[in-house]
Amino acid sequence: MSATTYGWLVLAFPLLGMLIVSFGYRSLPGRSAGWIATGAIFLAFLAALGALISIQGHSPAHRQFVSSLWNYAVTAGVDAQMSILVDPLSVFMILTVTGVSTLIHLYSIAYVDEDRGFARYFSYLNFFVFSMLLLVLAANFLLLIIGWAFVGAASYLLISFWYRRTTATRAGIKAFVINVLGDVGLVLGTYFIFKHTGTLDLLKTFHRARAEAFGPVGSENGDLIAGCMLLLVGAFAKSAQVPLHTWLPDAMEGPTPVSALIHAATMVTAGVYLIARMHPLFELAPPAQDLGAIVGAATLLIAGTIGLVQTDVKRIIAYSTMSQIGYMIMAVCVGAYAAGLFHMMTHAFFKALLFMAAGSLIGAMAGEQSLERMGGFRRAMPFTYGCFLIGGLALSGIPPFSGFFSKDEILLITGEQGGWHWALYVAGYVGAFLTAIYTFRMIFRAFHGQPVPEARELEAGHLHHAEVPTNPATGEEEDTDVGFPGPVHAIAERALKMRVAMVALAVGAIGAGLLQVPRADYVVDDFLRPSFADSHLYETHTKNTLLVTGLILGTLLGLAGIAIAYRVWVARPGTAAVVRARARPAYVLFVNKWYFDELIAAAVVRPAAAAGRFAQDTFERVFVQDTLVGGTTGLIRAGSAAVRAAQSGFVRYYAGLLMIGVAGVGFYFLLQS
Amino acid sequence: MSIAWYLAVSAIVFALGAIGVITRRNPLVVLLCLELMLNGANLALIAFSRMWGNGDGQILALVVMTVAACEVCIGLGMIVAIYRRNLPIDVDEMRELQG
Amino acid sequence: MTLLAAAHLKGPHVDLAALAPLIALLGGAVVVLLVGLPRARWVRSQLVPALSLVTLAAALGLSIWQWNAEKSVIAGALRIDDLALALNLVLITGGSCTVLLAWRSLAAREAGHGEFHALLLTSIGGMSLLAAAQNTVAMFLGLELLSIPLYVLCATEMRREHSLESGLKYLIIGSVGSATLLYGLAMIYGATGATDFGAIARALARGGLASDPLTLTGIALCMAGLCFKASVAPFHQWTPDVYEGAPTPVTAFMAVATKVAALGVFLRFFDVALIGAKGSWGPALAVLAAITILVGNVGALGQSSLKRMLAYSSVAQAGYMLVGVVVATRLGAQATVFYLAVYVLMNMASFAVIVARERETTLEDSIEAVTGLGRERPWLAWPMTVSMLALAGIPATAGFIGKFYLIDAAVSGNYTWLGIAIVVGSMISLGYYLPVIAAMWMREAPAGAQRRPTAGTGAPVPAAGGLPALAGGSPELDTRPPEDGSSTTAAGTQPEVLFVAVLTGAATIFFGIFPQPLFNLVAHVGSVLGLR
Amino acid sequence: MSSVLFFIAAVGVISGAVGVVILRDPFYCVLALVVHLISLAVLFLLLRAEFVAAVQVVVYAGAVMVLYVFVVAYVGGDSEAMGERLRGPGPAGSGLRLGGAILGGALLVELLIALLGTGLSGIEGRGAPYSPGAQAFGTPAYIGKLLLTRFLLGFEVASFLLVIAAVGGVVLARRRREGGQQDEADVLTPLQLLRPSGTGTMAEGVGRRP
Amino acid sequence: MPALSILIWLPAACGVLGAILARAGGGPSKHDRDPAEGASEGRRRASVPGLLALIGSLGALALAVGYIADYHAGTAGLQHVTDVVWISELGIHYKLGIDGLNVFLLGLTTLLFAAATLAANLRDWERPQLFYFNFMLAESAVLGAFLAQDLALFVAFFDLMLIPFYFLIGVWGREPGRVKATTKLVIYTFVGSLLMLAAAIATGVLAAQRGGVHITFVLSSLQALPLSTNSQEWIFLGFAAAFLVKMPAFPLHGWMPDGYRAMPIEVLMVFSGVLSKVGAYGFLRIVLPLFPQGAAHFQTLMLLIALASILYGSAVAFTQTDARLIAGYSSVAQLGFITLGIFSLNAQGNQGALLQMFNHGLVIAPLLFIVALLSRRAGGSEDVREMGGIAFRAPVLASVFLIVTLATLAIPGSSNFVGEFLILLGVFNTKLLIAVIAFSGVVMASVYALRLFIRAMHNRVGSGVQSHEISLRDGAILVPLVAVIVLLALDPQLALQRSERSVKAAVAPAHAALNPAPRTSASALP
Repeated sequence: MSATTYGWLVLAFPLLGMLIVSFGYRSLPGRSAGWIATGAIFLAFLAALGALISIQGHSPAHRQFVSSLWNYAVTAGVDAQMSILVDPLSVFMILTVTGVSTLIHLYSIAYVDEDRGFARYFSYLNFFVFSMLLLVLAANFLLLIIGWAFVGAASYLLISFWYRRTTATRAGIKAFVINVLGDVGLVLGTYFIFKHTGTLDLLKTFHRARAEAFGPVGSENGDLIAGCMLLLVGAFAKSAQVPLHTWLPDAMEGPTPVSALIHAATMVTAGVYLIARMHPLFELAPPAQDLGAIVGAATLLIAGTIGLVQTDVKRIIAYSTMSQIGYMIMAVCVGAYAAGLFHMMTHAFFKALLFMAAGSLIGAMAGEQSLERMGGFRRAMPFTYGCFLIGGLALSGIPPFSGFFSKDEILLITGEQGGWHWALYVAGYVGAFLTAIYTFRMIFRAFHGQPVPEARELEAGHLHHAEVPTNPATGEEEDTDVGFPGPVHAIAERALKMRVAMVALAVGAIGAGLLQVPRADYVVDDFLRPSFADSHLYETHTKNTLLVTGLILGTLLGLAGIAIAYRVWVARPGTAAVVRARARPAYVLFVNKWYFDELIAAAVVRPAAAAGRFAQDTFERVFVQDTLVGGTTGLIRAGSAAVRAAQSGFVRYYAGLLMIGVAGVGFYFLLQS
Repeated sequence: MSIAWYLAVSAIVFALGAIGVITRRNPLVVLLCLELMLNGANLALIAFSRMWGNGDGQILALVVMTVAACEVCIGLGMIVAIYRRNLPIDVDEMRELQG
Repeated sequence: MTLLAAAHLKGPHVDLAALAPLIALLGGAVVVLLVGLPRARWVRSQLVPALSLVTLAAALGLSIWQWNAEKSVIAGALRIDDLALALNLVLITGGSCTVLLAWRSLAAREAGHGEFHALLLTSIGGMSLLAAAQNTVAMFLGLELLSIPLYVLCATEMRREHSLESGLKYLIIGSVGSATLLYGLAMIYGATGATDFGAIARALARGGLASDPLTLTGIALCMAGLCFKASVAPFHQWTPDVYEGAPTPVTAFMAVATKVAALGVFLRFFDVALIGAKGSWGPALAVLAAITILVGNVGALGQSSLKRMLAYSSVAQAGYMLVGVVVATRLGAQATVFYLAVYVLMNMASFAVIVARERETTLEDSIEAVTGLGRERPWLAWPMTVSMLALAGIPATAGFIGKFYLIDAAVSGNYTWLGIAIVVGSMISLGYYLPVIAAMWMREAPAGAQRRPTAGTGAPVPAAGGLPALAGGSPELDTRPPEDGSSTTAAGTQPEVLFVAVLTGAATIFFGIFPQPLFNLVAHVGSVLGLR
Repeated sequence: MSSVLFFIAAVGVISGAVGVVILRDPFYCVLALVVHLISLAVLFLLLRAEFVAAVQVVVYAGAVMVLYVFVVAYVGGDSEAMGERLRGPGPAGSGLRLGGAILGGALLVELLIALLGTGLSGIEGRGAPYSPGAQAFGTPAYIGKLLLTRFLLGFEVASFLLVIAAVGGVVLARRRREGGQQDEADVLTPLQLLRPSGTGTMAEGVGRRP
Repeated sequence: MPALSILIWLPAACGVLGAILARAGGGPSKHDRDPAEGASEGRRRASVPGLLALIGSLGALALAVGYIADYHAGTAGLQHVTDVVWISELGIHYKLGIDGLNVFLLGLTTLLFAAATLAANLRDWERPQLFYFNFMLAESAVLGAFLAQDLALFVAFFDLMLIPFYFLIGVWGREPGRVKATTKLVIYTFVGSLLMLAAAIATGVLAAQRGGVHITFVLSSLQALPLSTNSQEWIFLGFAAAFLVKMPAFPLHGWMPDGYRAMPIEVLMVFSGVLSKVGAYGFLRIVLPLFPQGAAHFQTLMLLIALASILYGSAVAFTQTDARLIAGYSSVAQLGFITLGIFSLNAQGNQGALLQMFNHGLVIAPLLFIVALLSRRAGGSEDVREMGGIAFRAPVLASVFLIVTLATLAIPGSSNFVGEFLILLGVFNTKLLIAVIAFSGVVMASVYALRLFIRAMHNRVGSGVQSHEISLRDGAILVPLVAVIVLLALDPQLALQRSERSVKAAVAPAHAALNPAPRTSASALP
């Protein structure tokens, strides 16, 4: 079979799975829905492998395949077809996505086992993966946008999966709207580009871009820059870069596997993919690239600082995601495409792992997510602890874990750019340092120290249950007829499915780094090269000194971070309070997440709402009704009253008026003569 | 005397009739005033007919007289009817119909 | 009079064929009058109306027989052409409907059936005379011949002082109008020395006479007088009062027939005799038309009496039709006559319903009388609905085509702003037509108390039988005995009214969808006037 | 000589008219009108309209005025009541009277402008040349010929108009028995129609049974 | 295919037949005075006219589908033309024809009417024969308006359309204030369409005078007799007034809130789904081809009005709490988009506008029907504050509603998105700034649409809410509509390729008038 056939299959399986599950939600026996969904994704994974093999069969120069099923919207100069593009980049993406997703599905079967929305959950999940794959495989802007928006919609559905939680629905609509904002950016950017290229097809666009549709290389075309920046807006919204990141932490309202899915493999990485995919355009618009790089760097710092002070486990991981994505964005914006994507892959592994472990932990806490109430689970949940530890080390970039190689390669290439990119370089290492601290703060607080009652209970072999299930975010009572957090919570120690998934990921988290060991092998580089053949920034390794220093520096920073965390939260528990008291303003700023939510609310949400209320309560009544409608009718009524008044009923008045009329007409005629 | 004089008189009579119609409240008198207006017109007709030396005007004048007689007949009939119904004989009292 | 005409053979040649319709009408009037004398009840109340219908039928037949005639009769006093004949047809239609509506009416019995119908026929005769008049004498006479019977007819329902009041008002104001017109005619005669329209036109064409103050003032006075007859604002004020006060069948007749006659003479006098001075009277008349449209429509808003509402609406309609006169083109004349024909149908439908309700309820012509009609009497409600929609100019009714034609005429006559005025008028008019429909279909009928008790059978009840029936009625009852000894409520027992309503309603729809017959009717109207 | 006559007559005409407008008692109004009519007839004569003048005197000052007098006598009972209602501020108020006067004035001015301001030369002249004779302008023969030739229609219709007016008068002024069912009760004989117009209806009008 | 007249008059015929049969079958007789009695009588006989109406509407639907299938996309010209002289004196022809502009709107009209008739059949109506007569008459009038190829005929149908709705709202509308609402609605819309009447006649007359031919109103002939620029301009305003009021566009939507509140849901479905489109269609069919200069001259004004409608409609929609009015104001915004597309005066914008007309009708009708279902579950209230948590136990309803919601907010992947994409692309190519601002409407749409969905289906269960699955009957109405939505989402090309040529032909003159030198960028007409 040809590569594109595999591509279509990759799309078909999740879609099929979704349809089967959602239409058969009544008839499907037991938990088969979950298995069907998982199977669908697994098949997609196999198909992806097939695609990989088949494209590897071709010479590097010819590894881009486009296949179109039918004309989607071909009219008046627009040429949008139902077509997919299979090339190393997309294959790389679909492999990661399907692979990780399969494991997450597997995990979920156990995790949401008790949930009444079981079938619904899996149909959403499949739809989510389908959308992501569509996004990745799309061969033209329109389809890309469609996948893009579907991902947003799916994330909305999953985030507000427990739709009786107002917090969940609010988080969902927030995610959706911000994503729509991103869509708008994407569409507008498309317009700017389409205006010059006159085509929506990606490859044609790139080709025409090279053929100087935007003027000669180096002449920075305003429309192109505007377009690329708008594309960036889209990327930021999806990838939770400042200032469009506020939806991501709230997205933790969803079930934990969903967080894993959103953060690890899909959704948030879309932005990275977009920029990598559009690199021919971005390389013609350096200002856009720089903007992206700076925002990425800023994000990774800001997220890191916020992560330091959060107490909600999932939120901490969420912010770590933000900062990691920051690295990736920075990478693809400085031309470290392979490195960025490589980091995306490794990150997928360890981040998924972390979330799964966190899910298990939360399960043990009966839905409680606050670090404040955790502690001492080390003995109670050895497996979870192990996974958490692996994920943490990978995240903190400790060799030989995967995170170490990918992150350092990014920073290395950034550094090689020289010039002001040094700032990014430094920021990257600062971020790495912060990452290490907050990651291990989390680990130490959750697993070390005095065991909390739940931990003891678990050690005693009994899983804790809250007598009244409550919404961890607000503390308001749950109506459990919507299910989870249902009567029984799943923890890795008790569910084989979960353990399998986590082990698989752990392996990835540990070993994935070996794909790309400096000086040793460049698997990812070589694999992706065909997609970036036209790039003039693609990896070139020269400055070995920088390489070496980078490796050492990275390791040291990571270890230092861990050490500090250990000192503060294990060795001398009191220190945290002292530090907090010292750096009060900074602390307040971080705890309030740099006031981004408040800022957006004040700048956008409230004004809009106020305008709406004014329009409805005041304007509608005063202008539309009273003035336009009432005014005219009032005028006519007045006339009517006048006419009736003249109709006094006195004959003599009538005669008089008659005479006035006669006189008037006569006068007019006399004037005529 | 030149025709103009006659015409002036006719105009005066016509105007007087009009004034009467507007100011008088007794329908009988109003009818008389209508007669005045018609007569004014008649005088004008006769005068013009003299001026042009053709009889059309006089014929029209005769017709007008007939018409006047008819109107009087009807008008008086109504006044009698009103009187029979013991309604006030005053045009200002007749304003049931208005608005 | 036919005998007389025959006696003076050395007089002018009298083309009896051409005069036939007129003779039929006036002769019929005399016959009806005489037949009405005997005391036998059936003769009075059945034979007389029947005879008048026969007369009208005869006149109709003769008019159709004369169709396409181009004759100038009795030394050019009259001109029998398609305009005259077309108007005849319209008039006779209106007349026949009136006869049917008046069949059992109180008015007819108060006046005595013979007299009533004689007056009616004479009035119609006067109108057709007016429509054919070719010199000022005939014109003035026609005007009076139509007015004087109407003065009487208005007052015939004497038990209601409203009737008398309206009669007297009409008489006084009407006579003022006639006098004004007469003085105007006198002046024009003075200026041109002629009474024949043709001669006047020729005189005006000669030299600067068209701008002579004498001529112009004459025209002004004539305009005022005719505007009065057509109830054009500001000479319209008698209309609402008189219409409301007069017996409803008479109102119906006045509403439609006088308009026909007045606009007919407008066409003849202004578009033929005074065409030379068009430059000076055109704009004035246009302004009057606009004012009329506005005043009529605005005045009709929120009237509780249907007759009064229709009176105002008829004022507005007069304004519309005047547009056709103003432009003084062939198209304009045709549009006016077309609209006249339509107008007769539309109004008759609603008046028929009003008559029916007046007899069934004690609510007289107030809008409550038709409230809830849709459920209670679909066969009355539909014609009313149709006529309201048609008057408002809704498509699929003849009213729409009529307005369309008028606006077309206005625009092509370079009076686009008048076309706009028509449109604006129609907008306002919805404000009083729709409520009537709403009352009929969307509101529940008022408590059945005021409904007249049914005498059940259509059999004649003894003389005094009417009175007990009124016990416990509303105040008006003391002055309003039942329409007839045998007056009953069910429409089944006043079939003629129902017939008129349904027929005219149906015709309104029919001509709205297949207007060709009416277009054929008016096809030559413009050309016979010699307009372009 | 003719001008003297003219002035006398004109004064009569106008004063008569004024009398009609301002006199309180309808009876005097009628008399004033008679004066007006007769002097008007004189003017007609001066304008060589003998026949019209004659008709004016006979029909108008005769029959019609008699009719008026009858009615005034019949309804006269109300006249003084009417008078005081006039004296009291009527519903219309006296403002209307003033306004009416002004209006009439305006109308008069307009008419005069029109009549005298015309460019027609004839206005200033004494009229068309006139030669006395049997068939001369304005003589009965002259009028008669016109009536039976050019204006035959007018003649006929006018006659019919009189008839119908008579009928109308009858309809309006006929006495009715209360209670509505007068059809059978009241007798209408052919006589009432054969009677010359005017008088018959009058007899009815005052409610005498023939 | 049979003549178009059959398509037009079939529904009306069925309506009349139903009325007659019901009457013959002893419907409310002349003599019964008791409303209750009449009502009960109506209830017993509700089936006869109802079923006939259903047959009629389904027949029309079948015909329309046939025409769509039979349509040759290759030509811009009219197909299945019927041309009979109606009034020779006025040069009015009874000319009907199908082309790319109206072929899919026919489908929409018949589909929605069929659905609405089905919905109506599920209820008991007082005086059913009258109801269905009016309803079917309305369908005929609307179809006539869409098919008319003669200006006067179009105007006639355009005005006629309102009368049935006057009755439908006034007689069967919801208290309070049905009569007031219907009167307001009819008068308001008539003000517009009467201005259009004058403008139309002026068009015919002036064109004939300029061309020195006998007056005609046939569109094709009028197109051959262009008017002078300044007469085009004032005539344009006349038409614009009519169409904008009908849509409705801000600030001429004064009739909308009351009207929407008063209408029975079945009526509202077709009113908001179809009638608003007639206005937009009028622009495409008449204004752009006949008054290109006028359109070009007022382009900016119209674009601004459209923009105002978008922003205003969206803003009010997301503070509204009455579910109906949310739908109402959202359609103000949607129609704003359509207007925007039309007055981009280029092929892309107009293609999008046309597609969007179809989409909006397709989406708003089920949305309104769902609102009715919701209110049935929320104890009769249509206030979103009293709803909530309905999704539970009603997954099918929830998912259908979800699909409709997503389509309403034009999520990419829905054909609504393709419409908006093309519209905004068109505007982008003429007036960049306006396009950019218009995008805020897209964002707001997502807010109010989701808000409606969440407030109704999610969150805590509202007091007095009984959540239960939709019945099979309701499903039978919703599912076909949703199916069509999905079908178009998968293949919008279905509509686009049929309309493309006609749209280009319609826009060409205006586009030429706008920029005399044809541009060669993607925005210009190929």
